[in-house]
Amino acid sequence: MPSGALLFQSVILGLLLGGLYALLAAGLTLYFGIMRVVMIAHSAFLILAAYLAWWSHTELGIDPLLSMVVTVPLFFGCGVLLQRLLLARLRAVTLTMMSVLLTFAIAVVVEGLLGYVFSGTQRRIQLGYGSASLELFGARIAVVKLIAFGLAGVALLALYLVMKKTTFGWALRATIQHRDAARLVGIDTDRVAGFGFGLGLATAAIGGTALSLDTTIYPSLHWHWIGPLMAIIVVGGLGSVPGAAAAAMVLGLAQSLLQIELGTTWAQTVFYLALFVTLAVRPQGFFGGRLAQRF
Amino acid sequence: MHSLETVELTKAFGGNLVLDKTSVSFQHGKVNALIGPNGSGKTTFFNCVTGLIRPDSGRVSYAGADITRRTPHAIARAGLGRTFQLCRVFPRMTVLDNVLAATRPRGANLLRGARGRAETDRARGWLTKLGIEHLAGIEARNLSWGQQKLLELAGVLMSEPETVLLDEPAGGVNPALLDRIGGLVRDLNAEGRTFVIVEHNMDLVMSISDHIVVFDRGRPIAEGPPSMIRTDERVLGAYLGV
Amino acid sequence: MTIRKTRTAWATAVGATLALALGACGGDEPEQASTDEPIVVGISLPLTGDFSEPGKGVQRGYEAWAKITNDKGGLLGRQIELKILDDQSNADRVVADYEQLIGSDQVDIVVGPFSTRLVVPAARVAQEYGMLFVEPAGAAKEVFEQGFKNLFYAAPAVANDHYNHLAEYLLALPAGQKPTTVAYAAMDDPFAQGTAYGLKEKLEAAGIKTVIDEVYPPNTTDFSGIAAKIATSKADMLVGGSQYQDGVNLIVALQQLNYQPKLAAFSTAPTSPEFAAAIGNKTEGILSPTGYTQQAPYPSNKEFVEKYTAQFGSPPEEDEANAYTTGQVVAAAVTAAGCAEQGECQQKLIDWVRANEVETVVGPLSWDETGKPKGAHMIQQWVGGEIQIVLPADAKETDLVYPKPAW
Amino acid sequence: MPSASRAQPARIAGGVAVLAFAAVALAFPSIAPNPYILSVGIVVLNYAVLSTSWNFVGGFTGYISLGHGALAGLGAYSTGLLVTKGGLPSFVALGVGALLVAAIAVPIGYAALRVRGASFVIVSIALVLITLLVFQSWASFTGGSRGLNVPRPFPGLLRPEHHRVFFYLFLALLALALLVWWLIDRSRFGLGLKAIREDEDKAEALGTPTFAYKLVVFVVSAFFTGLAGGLYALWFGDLDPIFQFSILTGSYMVLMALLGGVRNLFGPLVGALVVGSALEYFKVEFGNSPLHLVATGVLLALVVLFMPDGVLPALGALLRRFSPTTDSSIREVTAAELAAERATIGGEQHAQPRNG
Repeated sequence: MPSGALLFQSVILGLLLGGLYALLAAGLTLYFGIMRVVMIAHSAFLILAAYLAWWSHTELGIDPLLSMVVTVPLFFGCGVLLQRLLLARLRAVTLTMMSVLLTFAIAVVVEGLLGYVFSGTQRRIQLGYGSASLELFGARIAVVKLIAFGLAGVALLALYLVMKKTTFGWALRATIQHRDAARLVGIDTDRVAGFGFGLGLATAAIGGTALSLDTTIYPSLHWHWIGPLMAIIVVGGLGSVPGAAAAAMVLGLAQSLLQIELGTTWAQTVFYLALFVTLAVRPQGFFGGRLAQRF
Repeated sequence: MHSLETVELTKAFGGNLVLDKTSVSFQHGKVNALIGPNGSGKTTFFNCVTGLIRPDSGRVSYAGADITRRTPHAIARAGLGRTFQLCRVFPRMTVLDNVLAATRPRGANLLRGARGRAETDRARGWLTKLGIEHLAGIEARNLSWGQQKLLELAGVLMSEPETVLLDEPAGGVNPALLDRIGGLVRDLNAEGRTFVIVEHNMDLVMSISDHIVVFDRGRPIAEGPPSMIRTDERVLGAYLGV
Repeated sequence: MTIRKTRTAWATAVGATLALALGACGGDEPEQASTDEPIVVGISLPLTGDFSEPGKGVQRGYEAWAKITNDKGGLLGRQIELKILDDQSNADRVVADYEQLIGSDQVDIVVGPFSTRLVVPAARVAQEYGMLFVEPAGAAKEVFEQGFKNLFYAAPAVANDHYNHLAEYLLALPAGQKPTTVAYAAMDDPFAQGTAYGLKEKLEAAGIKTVIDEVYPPNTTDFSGIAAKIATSKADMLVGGSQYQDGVNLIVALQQLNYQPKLAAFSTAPTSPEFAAAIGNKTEGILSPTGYTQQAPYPSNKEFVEKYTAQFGSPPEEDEANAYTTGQVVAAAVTAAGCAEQGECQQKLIDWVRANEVETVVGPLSWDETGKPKGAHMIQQWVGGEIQIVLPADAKETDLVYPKPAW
Repeated sequence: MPSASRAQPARIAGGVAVLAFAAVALAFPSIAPNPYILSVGIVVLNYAVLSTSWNFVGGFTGYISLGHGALAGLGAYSTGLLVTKGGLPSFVALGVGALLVAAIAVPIGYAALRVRGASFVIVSIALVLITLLVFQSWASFTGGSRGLNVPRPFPGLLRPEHHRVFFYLFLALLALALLVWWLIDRSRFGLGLKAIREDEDKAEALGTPTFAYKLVVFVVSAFFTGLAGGLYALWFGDLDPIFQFSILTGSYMVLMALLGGVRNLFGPLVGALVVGSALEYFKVEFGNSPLHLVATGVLLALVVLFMPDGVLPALGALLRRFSPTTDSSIREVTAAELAAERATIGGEQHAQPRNG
């Protein structure tokens, strides 16, 4: 039986991890909502952002957080182009399958380019405050993890506000709910879809920067992220951002707690178990999500 | 006597109620028509009956058996064949294969050649009956709209359903073809097949159907023989919105 | 010229496979190596992937050996030419690579890749082509349980013996000071895990309690879970069976949790030049076994350190030294056997190495019938911001600091 | 479907090509200049078997799996473990192992195929990641990251001989897979599967038990993939989870199949010959570099975007456009038919019974 201290420590770690998962899953959900596309390349861009943060820190000596000034708008642009130039070309009949293949291909390309430019060597940002930590009721919280969590939280909040409070957000939600209807009320759904993708990819930029603060990165790392993320959006009920966030928190916590008994790798299997169970028992997901049936 | 009937069938999409406790029964061995203004829930009704959509509540029974929760293919095998509103064929398969795909092999037969003599003859038979036998070797996507309609019909008939549900068979076809379909329905009905037809073309409906059910806002508002329906002002109301 | 050979070979292969050019094949018999030709030494190394850091080190070691030997006129009057392929730290590639080097490129000698995981499959290929296989990195005991007849490990000791001196030291401590609880965390890699478990056996035998025993796969990056367990266990001593990055990550994660053991020992990582910077210079007191030190008194070592430093601008580390040692062993065998090409010559080389002792930069080496070297590793410790030999007593540069200061 | 409307000369040409390939394949071990080239030949054959096995699902049902790499890995490991831990004779283990993979495929298929569309792909990817995790973590049983060493079935043989034997074994397996694919292709079962690929709802409405069909063909595919993986294990001897359960293996299968054309019996084979040879060639010429990934990705994207039916079919169509004899003339034909059609209708009008 693990000690209370260890349990508490794990809960903290779990929540910190869940926050990041939630942000990234939100991005994936956005894509799916807009185009019924499962964006395999999401986590590849995540790692790309992490590398850019690492690079700007080691080569230019600026704090990784500042790299977002460039990466966020850059990724937004990439997202728009990605949707308008590539995904929009696919035939509606085979969209689901082919879009997965296409985004998969993109992910592989990104991974390859990263490997080519930065080599397969594992990289890690060496920050002055890298090993600093705060004390909280006997548990230790690493400053970098806290910053990462903060980033994720802020980004999620911003995303929420954009969706709920802005006209663009309104148009986006309309497009997600019923594309044709949205078109009828005069929304340029193509443009909205493009921007929606940009928004999703921008979250990847933020997530990647957060990630780079405290993890070792290497080109093929994105596979270790896309798996859990896909599980999260399915469990959360496809297309439902709150669902994804909830699932992210629950599964993140579960993973961190299971680590105590099972160790790091076995703990990760919880995501895939959840995925299989969900599909076998309740394909529409456990946290609502109207679109799931059509998936 | 009744073969296909529904009891309090209800289906809602999001907020709006498309089928509202719909109880209808169709006459066995007759040509039944299902009419009503756009959005009155005719197609949804078809989809619920054939299992493509799960109704929220209510029952569907066919020949005495409850088929409400069965899978579409089980319902089809129970004897209910259907066509689709925007007609659906297998675009990248030849006309002949389109029809052959409607056979239902079981067990060892599954591994027998798809173009067995018996089947092929039957398939060609239907193609001939519908006048598109000469297109047998062509991929369906290369057919004209009307030809595709006929092909879809041939496919359904190949599966030998007791009851055929046609969703707007006259949709977007030229008058000549229209008459031909009408005649075909009559012939097949004479051979003992039951028909349920959703159709907007009143001439066709009035000319071929024995029994008409009128839908409005997801529930039947009138039913009876054409002669009666013609003069029913509720129907006129529904259509003209008076 | 090997390139051209593979090209034609390829024309054949692709042609044949694609059923295009049936006629293009034949006429590819390997030319006999005549004495004015260089001795081509084939190597497959992990220049990308999990093991790319040490892999590059090994590569520098081999390059240094080739250069130094060639400057002195080569072997048997023939220059040495290295043919290095990248196996991406991947067992499948490593086999394909040696298959290509031996079968297609017709190299005269093959030497080992890096990391035990890759050594075993590679050695099997070499064995089945009857080639001598001296290797700088297959340190785990599994390697010597495969019944290889052609394999020799060019380093003082196998992984499980790396900590022998430390074990002796700890067990000699008075009861009061002796650590009572130990936490082990090892990469699931024959070498890394071998070092940690070698020490584990000895300490457990002496009744020192194991409180944590974690094994993680090579691609693990998130160590917060493992660290949390170790930290909360408050073990007196920590032993890490690490390669490089995993060791760094684990240490940082532990420092984040402010875990302060009396003793912390990690394999490989602490000896790497980037180590100190990587963990923010909080290195004080960290222990590490090493098979090599630049200060080692052996004659060939002075030359090695000088010329290596001249060539690469920084003194050699352990990986480089092991590769260089491998080269020295091969050179000795070739000179003694008077031949270096595929065929019966290889057996001569094997027999010679089996029967003789070789003077190397890590001291005189000789091998038992399984190819296992007979020796032990030194223990180094970070003291006053630099890593120094602390054990064994006769080789030490400074005294072992125990318990270690906080990091 | 080419088989339906292919002109006679094309068919003959095809037959000749097949025979030519068979001849070259059988002769390859004796014309291969050195053992390395022979081993490359085996690797390429292995790809061919894998992508053909993949095409049981991809080609017939149109469901795209990126996870067949995992099935191959499972085949390899189950074979290896049955030999080392179970003490079975190598080739018995191979068969049993493949059956095990097929059995594992049932629950996977159940979860993945019930819901339509991308969830299948998601599960297939997840399959690779989860198997990698399990086979790395469960070190006590699988050997973990240290890998598993599978004893050679023919210990006596020298390496070149060993290659020769396995080359023919892989060739035989390829022939078997192709035969079964062909049998299904011409069967009523196959017709049902293609109906699913074309329009799943429609097929269902016509009375085809689509879920059962998909599940069965998925299991068959898994079986052959398992066989290929197992045979590879027996040939190669050293299994490492990182490679056995690599997402890349799956994507190579997809690329090869799509490239060659998923609707053709020999499409995946041709794709494998092209891609497989290219992969090894570039490795020899330019060494390993991450650019392989880039090339794979770009190629895949291009195929998906511009020639989802495969490059070779696309080229074929291009060629046919220039030769009048073959079925490129479908359109003109239909045009003619349409005219005839209208005529007949016009003619029949009077014959129509007018009731109402």
